[in-house]
Amino acid sequence: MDAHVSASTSSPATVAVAGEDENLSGEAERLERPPRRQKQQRNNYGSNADSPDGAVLTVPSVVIRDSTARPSRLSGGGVGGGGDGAPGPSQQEIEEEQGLKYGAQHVIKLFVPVSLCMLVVVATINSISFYNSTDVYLLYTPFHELSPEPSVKLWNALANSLILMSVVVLMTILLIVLYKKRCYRVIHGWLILSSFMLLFIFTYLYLEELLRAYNIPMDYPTAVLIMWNFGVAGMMAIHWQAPLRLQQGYLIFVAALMALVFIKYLPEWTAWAVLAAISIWDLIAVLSPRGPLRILVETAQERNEQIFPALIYSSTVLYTYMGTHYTPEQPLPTTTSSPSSSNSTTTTRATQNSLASPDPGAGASSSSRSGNSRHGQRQQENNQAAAEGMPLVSFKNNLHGNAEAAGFTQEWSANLSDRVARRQIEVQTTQSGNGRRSNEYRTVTTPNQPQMEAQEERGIKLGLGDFIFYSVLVGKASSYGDWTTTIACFVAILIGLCLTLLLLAIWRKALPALPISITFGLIFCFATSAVVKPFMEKLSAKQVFI
Amino acid sequence: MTLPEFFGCTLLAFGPPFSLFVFTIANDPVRIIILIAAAFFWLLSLLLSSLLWFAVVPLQDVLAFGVVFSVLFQECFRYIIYRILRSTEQGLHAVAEDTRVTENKHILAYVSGLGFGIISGMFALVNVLADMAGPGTMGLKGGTELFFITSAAQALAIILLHTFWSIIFFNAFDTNNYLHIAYVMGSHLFVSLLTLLNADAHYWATLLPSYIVTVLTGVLAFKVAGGSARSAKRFIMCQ
Amino acid sequence: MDISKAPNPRKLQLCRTYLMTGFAFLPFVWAINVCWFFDEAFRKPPYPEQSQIKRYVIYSAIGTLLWLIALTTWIIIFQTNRADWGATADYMSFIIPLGSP
Amino acid sequence: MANLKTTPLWLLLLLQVIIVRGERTRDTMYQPILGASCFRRLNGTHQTGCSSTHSGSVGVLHLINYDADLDFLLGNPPSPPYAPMIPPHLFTRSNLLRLKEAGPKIISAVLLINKSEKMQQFSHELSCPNKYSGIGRGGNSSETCDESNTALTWNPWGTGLLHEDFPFPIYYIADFDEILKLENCFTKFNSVNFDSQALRSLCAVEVKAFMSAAVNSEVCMRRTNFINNLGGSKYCDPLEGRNVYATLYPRNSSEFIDETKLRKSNPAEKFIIISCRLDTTSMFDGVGVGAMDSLTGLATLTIVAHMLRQLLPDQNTLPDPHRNVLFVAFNGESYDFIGSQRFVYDMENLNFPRRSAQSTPISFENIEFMLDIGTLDDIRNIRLHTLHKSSTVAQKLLQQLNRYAKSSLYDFQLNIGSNAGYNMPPTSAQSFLRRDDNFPAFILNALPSNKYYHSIYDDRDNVGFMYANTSQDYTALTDVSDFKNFNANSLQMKIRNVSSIVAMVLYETLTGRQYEYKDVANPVLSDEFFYCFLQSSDCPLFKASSNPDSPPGLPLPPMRYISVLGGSQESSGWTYRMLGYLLSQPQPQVLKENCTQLPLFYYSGFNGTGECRLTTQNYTHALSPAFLINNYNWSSGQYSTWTESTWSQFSARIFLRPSKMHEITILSIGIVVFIISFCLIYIISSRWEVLFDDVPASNAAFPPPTNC
Repeated sequence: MDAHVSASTSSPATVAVAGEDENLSGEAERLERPPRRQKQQRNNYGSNADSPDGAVLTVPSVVIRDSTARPSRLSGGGVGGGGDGAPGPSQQEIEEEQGLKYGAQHVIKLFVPVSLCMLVVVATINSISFYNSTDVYLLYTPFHELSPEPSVKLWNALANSLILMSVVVLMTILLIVLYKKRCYRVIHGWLILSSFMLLFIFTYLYLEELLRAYNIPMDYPTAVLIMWNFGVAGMMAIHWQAPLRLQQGYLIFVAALMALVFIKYLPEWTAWAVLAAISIWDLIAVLSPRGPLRILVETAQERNEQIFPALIYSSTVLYTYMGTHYTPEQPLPTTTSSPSSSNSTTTTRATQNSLASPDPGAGASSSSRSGNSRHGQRQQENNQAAAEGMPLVSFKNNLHGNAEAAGFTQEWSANLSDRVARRQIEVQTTQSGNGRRSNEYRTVTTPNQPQMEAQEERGIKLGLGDFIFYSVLVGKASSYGDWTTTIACFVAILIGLCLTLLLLAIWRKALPALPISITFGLIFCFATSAVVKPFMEKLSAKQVFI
Repeated sequence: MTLPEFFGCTLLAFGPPFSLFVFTIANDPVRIIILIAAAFFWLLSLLLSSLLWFAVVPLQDVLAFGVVFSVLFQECFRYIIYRILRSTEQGLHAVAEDTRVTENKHILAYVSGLGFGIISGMFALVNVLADMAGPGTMGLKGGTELFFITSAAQALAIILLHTFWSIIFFNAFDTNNYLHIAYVMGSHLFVSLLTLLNADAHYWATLLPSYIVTVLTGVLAFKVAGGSARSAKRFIMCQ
Repeated sequence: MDISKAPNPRKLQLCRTYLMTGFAFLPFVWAINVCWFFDEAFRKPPYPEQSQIKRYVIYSAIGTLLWLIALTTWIIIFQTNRADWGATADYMSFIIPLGSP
Repeated sequence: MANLKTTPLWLLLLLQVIIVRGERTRDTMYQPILGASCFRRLNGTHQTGCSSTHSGSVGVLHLINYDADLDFLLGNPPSPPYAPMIPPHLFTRSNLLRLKEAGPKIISAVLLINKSEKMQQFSHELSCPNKYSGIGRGGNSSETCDESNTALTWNPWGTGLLHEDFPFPIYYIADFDEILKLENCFTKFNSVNFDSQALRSLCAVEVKAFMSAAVNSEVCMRRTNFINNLGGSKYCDPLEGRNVYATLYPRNSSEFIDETKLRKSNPAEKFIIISCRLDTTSMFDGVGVGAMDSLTGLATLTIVAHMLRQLLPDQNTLPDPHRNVLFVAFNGESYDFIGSQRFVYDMENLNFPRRSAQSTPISFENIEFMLDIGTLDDIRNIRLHTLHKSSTVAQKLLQQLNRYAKSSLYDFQLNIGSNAGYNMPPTSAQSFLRRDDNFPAFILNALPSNKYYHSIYDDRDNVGFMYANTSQDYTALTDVSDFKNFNANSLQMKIRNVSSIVAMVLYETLTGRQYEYKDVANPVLSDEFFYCFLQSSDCPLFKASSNPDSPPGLPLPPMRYISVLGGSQESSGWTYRMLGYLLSQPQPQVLKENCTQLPLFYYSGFNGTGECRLTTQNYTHALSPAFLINNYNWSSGQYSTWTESTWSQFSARIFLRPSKMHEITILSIGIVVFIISFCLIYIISSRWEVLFDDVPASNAAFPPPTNC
């Protein structure tokens, strides 16, 4: 058992890399280009069929994605330049607001799965007593806190958490090395093995304890069939292709299982110590200039790679949107002939000019810089990141729960066309029913609509690390049998998550996700169970409402 | 197992807030976030008040003391969240999916009020509900079997009251209407202190007045939010 | 992934793979297949691969149904006769209930 | 960072320190009831005892004062299920079977309340204890006695409820305060008006005593031994304990441990077995000291051993220096002679004593005869039971016994009757006779007069024991005329007499000379003995017979139910020490620090100043051979197959059970409120701009948020 547990604890640690958003599969993207044409023909958009493809093909060449290019662009735009003095800041604001807006949306898109995960854990803790009592211990926690002395327990907990943390750190470094050395097979094998373990062994354990808790008889053929189906479908969903909802469901369940394992096998104080320690490690690993996770993600971006699909939760927002380039040979009339109110065409032109101008410079700068392939990739990266138009929430994570937002920062330091892009995204999203918008917004970029194509699905990704440790916190809190504590922890963690995302939007620099939430969670957990609980119990016993 | 009791009380206390949430909050991420933020602030206020209660050992059995101060703390935090929301209005206006959130100031008030109400209702009731799921009911050592249903009803009243109070309160600060502020504080104090009577099972003495207050506050909030008898009539007439 | 945006051959291939996988005693995979490709098979405007997909989906549906029936009958049989079967039932059991024969 | 890391821990410290003041609502809803529960035992073919449902059995309290109250419950009661509170005198077989027939729908639990005023008898053992495991009463009948003929049964008052299976838990409440709680709750809520009970909330009790095992030992052992998944679960354990044996003289026939060689007994050795039974049992967990049904026998054995130790000279001076006396206290005899069956089994396989004892095994050839001390309910009519009238040993023994019993010198004024034939009392000797009915086994057994055989009421009142607490020396014999101011027919004196007689007979048998001293057993010893076993293990005798450094016993009588592996083996442990102390020879020359290896043992002794003694006592394993033999036929009845089910907890609590109407009202209120609010709010939210008409016009135009 220990062996399994150890393996599985280490394994999600390997999900350090969180690449750019097309994590689901690169091939998916490649395969999706043809249908664009098809679709377009079906929808017979105003623009001709080839331009989008050409567009996509020219994506690499469109490399002016540096904020450095911005003044040139401003000067470049003739009419647009004049018009740009005012729009500049306004666009600045727009950018802000889009960031926050999608922030808002995606905060919710994170809230739901996180809450679900917590729900599973709390329900299990309260219904299956097996997960409530620690009798077997992990390999990593040699001190079992058996003495009644608080001081002894304290140093036991600290020692345990130190050991555990060092294991985690080692795993991370090992992963970095593997990744630098491009041993993808090893890493993938690792991931598959660990998810296999979770999906089969721990699910088996879970099923057994569930049935035992309710004293339900079951025969082996049925049990084996259930396990086999559940496990294989899970492997397919996580490592291959399956409906998104299914994949999300599996990931949530796996995270919940993992959290339950921690709750079950960590001694009481150690669990709290580990929570504290891990959030600190989180800070270090992300914020320190040579933090391992930062290194990881940076390499990932240099290589322009997708992350490992396993154990990264991705909630998908559908953006019908394509790259933000504008091919000069494309005749303007197509846009003017686009279905839009005539009064908006002026603004349209302005935007188009402002859009049209950079591209030559772009080509130049790209050719000039073509030598530096690394940089080129990076910028292409930016471009893609921009294309995702999903900046704020696309921060990533590994099991240590490191909110990694390198990609995000780049996206945010991206330049005007990104913003225009985002404005377009926004328009599109509003049309695709994600929200209601007033008409004046729509007019601005109507002309670009024809060019906007369904690209592959984009979404926020949150490493299961957060899920797991949030759930551990809440589960631990609920294991004391007091619901007010549980609720307090829950609210505190969600608020922490909100704050993290907010700071992410404001500071535009990589921030870890755990520290704020976990700190809030811990403070509220202990404060509630120590101070608030007696008060509330006194009140509710006397039926006094405040 | 008196699960029926459990579900009955749960639906009674949290059914209306739930439907409010479903129909008015759930579609707008910004509102959800504001709701949770409000809940968080209420938690802070509760934490402070219970710290006070905890610190002042001699008065720990005098609940009135704790109640009064927690009411004050809650109103303080209501004010704080008011300031915060108003100061971030610009941002919100930009962020909001659905601009009514900002253009109709009452929605902010309503959402945060609901947040206050739901969390306070939960804190007051959730442990009682958990105990309700057992095989027994109240009344073995004192206490009547009305305990649960009355608790649930009271909780519902409190949840609604918090919502109304926030609407009135926010608007009052917008329009410097100190009367309304006083009313909010007063009614909150009144209701909370009134529930002290529950200890002696004077349920009608507490429930009736607090529901009357709820209705009054509701009407006031309705007016404040721009409703009027005429509009109500139009509404009912379905025009 | 979002199936609606995958190219048709891809869809067909996926659907087929799911069907084939299902034969390894994996009715759940069949069920997924049905739910996943139902719209593709029956709701979408026709396209060349659709007939194939439709057939696969129907096969999967039948398979799922058969498995469901078989499993439920087996479970009913087992639960009703567990006490009578004695030792064999015990050796077959994943969870033997406490306090009952 | 560092302090941020440690803050939660300090907060946790704070949390540990704080005693939570506020009480949860459930504390006011529930009130725990302390008591002892009946539990489930299984044998090769049946399950006996009782079990609650998995989540605990809930029943409305109903006090039973007369049989009429039962009729009320069993007629058609207003709001079943009920939990009748039954006083002992109504806890009869007929009543219990009626309740059982009513089924768990009507009767979900039974509370036995300790109001024993009207109680005449209370024994739930079979009227023929260990009915099927004896030699049978001759002919082809396998039963030890004839239940139809109460004159010939060994427990005429037995109802046999101990061997019934009940679908509901039975909970015994001894403490009067707890009983008062129950009765107050009943009178306050239930007994107001029985007809309108269905409309009221009633005082109900929830008993949790869920038993894991089911069907019979075979099934539950199979399930226990079959690991069918990761965490194998335990269903039942075999009843298991330790026999205590000790020899009068240390044996000097040691053997070298050589696993390869077959063990051989030493034919020269001759043993006289004096045996009795160590354990008792009752229906409820942890209650029942078995004062009369088994403790008198153990007392006699102990005192006989002590007296012989005091009387007899060195073994070499005996006419036959190879003769020795083997005292054995068998454990688990209440459950088909577990201890003696195992003893016999070991002897057959030359496995007694075990190799680890490093002495030659004892075989049946070594045994001269066996004197088994059964139940001594009534000292005045003890009888010596033999299987064959013609047994000369028996006649000699009887004649000797009576000589001393009637001797004017001691004036015991007893008469030991005799009884030959197959109708033997249910004692350990049965196991020996069952193997070979020519085995010279004789049973000292009184006519059954114990109305509380194997029950919770077989306590010191039943034997009329009063602790004199004369802190006099009990280690020395006393003159026959010295009563130590005990009443002549007090328990202590009775035991003194009977044990003196037995000891004298053994003295004569061993030395060949009549016993004509005036020294007899010391009544103080029996006084101390009964105090230890009936009232408190923290007693002078146990103190004296344990190591000075070892902690004192609990202020409770030792548990004398055999229980299972890992269960409390208190009684065997104390008996082991006590026999060892009373049978051992002091070794003044050995220093304390050298006195660590058995057979040397360091006792604190009578006056607490430690002394080193050469001991002879030891344990043997009392686990039925049925659990050793591979694929043993469980229904064969050859060996005891008793197992005890495992359980997670025993608990009972009273509370108010709401009436159906109350529940339904609340539920419907909730549902109605919810639905109304749901619709109302939907309408409002869909047409809210109508309601609030003076919102800015720009907004009024907007469509409302639709729930997607």
